[in-house]
Amino acid sequence: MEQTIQISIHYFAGLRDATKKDLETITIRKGATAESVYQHLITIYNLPDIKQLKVAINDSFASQHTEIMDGDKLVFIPPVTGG
Amino acid sequence: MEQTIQISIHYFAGLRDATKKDLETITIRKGATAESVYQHLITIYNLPDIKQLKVAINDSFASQHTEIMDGDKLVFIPPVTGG
Amino acid sequence: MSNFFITQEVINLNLIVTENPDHQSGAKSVFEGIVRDCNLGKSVTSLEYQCYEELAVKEGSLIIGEALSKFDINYAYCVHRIGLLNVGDTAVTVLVYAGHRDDSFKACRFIIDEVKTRVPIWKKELYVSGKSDWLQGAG
Amino acid sequence: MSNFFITQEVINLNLIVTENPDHQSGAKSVFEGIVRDCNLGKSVTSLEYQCYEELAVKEGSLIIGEALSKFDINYAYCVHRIGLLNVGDTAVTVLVYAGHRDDSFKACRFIIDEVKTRVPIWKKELYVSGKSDWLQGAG
Repeated sequence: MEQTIQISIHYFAGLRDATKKDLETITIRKGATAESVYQHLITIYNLPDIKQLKVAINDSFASQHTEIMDGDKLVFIPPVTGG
Repeated sequence: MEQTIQISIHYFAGLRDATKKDLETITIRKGATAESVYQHLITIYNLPDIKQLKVAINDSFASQHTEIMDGDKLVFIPPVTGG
Repeated sequence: MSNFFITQEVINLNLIVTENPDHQSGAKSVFEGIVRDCNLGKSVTSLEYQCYEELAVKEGSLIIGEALSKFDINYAYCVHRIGLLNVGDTAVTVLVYAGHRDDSFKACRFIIDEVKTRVPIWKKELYVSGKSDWLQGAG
Repeated sequence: MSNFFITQEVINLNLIVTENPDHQSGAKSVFEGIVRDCNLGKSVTSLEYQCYEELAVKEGSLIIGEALSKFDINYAYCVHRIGLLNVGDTAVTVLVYAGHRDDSFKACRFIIDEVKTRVPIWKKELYVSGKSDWLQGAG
């Protein structure tokens, strides 16, 4: 049987509106990358293309191709508009 | 006899220190320019070369070659250092 | 200690930095970003700023550090307000002290430019029409 | 009315401009020139600013007008203090409101650069040694 991990995903701005969630905890297969997590999310929610987003893992910017570990906090970051 | 006019000269910064005056009224020949007035002053006080100075007549910048009229207020302006 | 802050409170520069922190500074530059009453032709009543705070503080602090190393400045500070802001409110303030004005201007501009493109803060405009929209980057 | 002023009083920006004069401005830039404790290696205790006030106000007002026509800004203001100033005192303050930051930064910089080269104000530095000197331009 495939090994799984639990991660939390936090949503902001348009992604929060689209998911109607601040955060959620999901169970995914071990070995998943940020990108593959997003591919999964896109089957559930109406989300923008990942090309428009940055990725943060445990509050640091990371590559989309980074493998996600058990307990990681994952955030997909829409283009920022502060200031 | 040569016609004369009376003008006032106001001094600032280094020129004030050199002349030890805030202002003075002098009598000069009619037809004098700002430059010729300065040539006269330089015979009395230890002043810098006029090339380093701007000239104001009646509180407006003017050319050194402007003819000075009776009652004019004349100011020689050292390089400014405000701010 | 970092000099980048996120706050929910009104930004009051006087309360933050009351005096020149040293006596080697001949120049102080301040920038404030303010909520305008219109954007791209739509009438704005207020703005909601949302923030990914952990990363925002980390990235903002990095920007302050970059400014201090890139420019000949003595002090740099930035605070960004989040939550619901009204037209006329200050959303972000940058403050720089430097020996001379060239570096104070450049560092101040650098900080606000970098904050606007790198720090994870988003704004949703609430319009007179009752609608609202998350802005789409490059504000 | 012009927005260029000469004052003998302490410059307090909060007393001068207490709020955004319109709601079309998204950017506010402020510059302050401050008395430093050293210049060209000499220890300064205080500064005396002298001013040819009639022409200074005229020329300063001209500069404010130029900034308003050259840049896309909504408001520009400058005040220069004269008399005896101590280290840490603000000698000059420039304030600009604009729709966007690019013009607020550029106009603010333009005004201080022009004021420093065109407005007839001179400073004499008083040194720890007891000596003093009128500075020689391009300050």
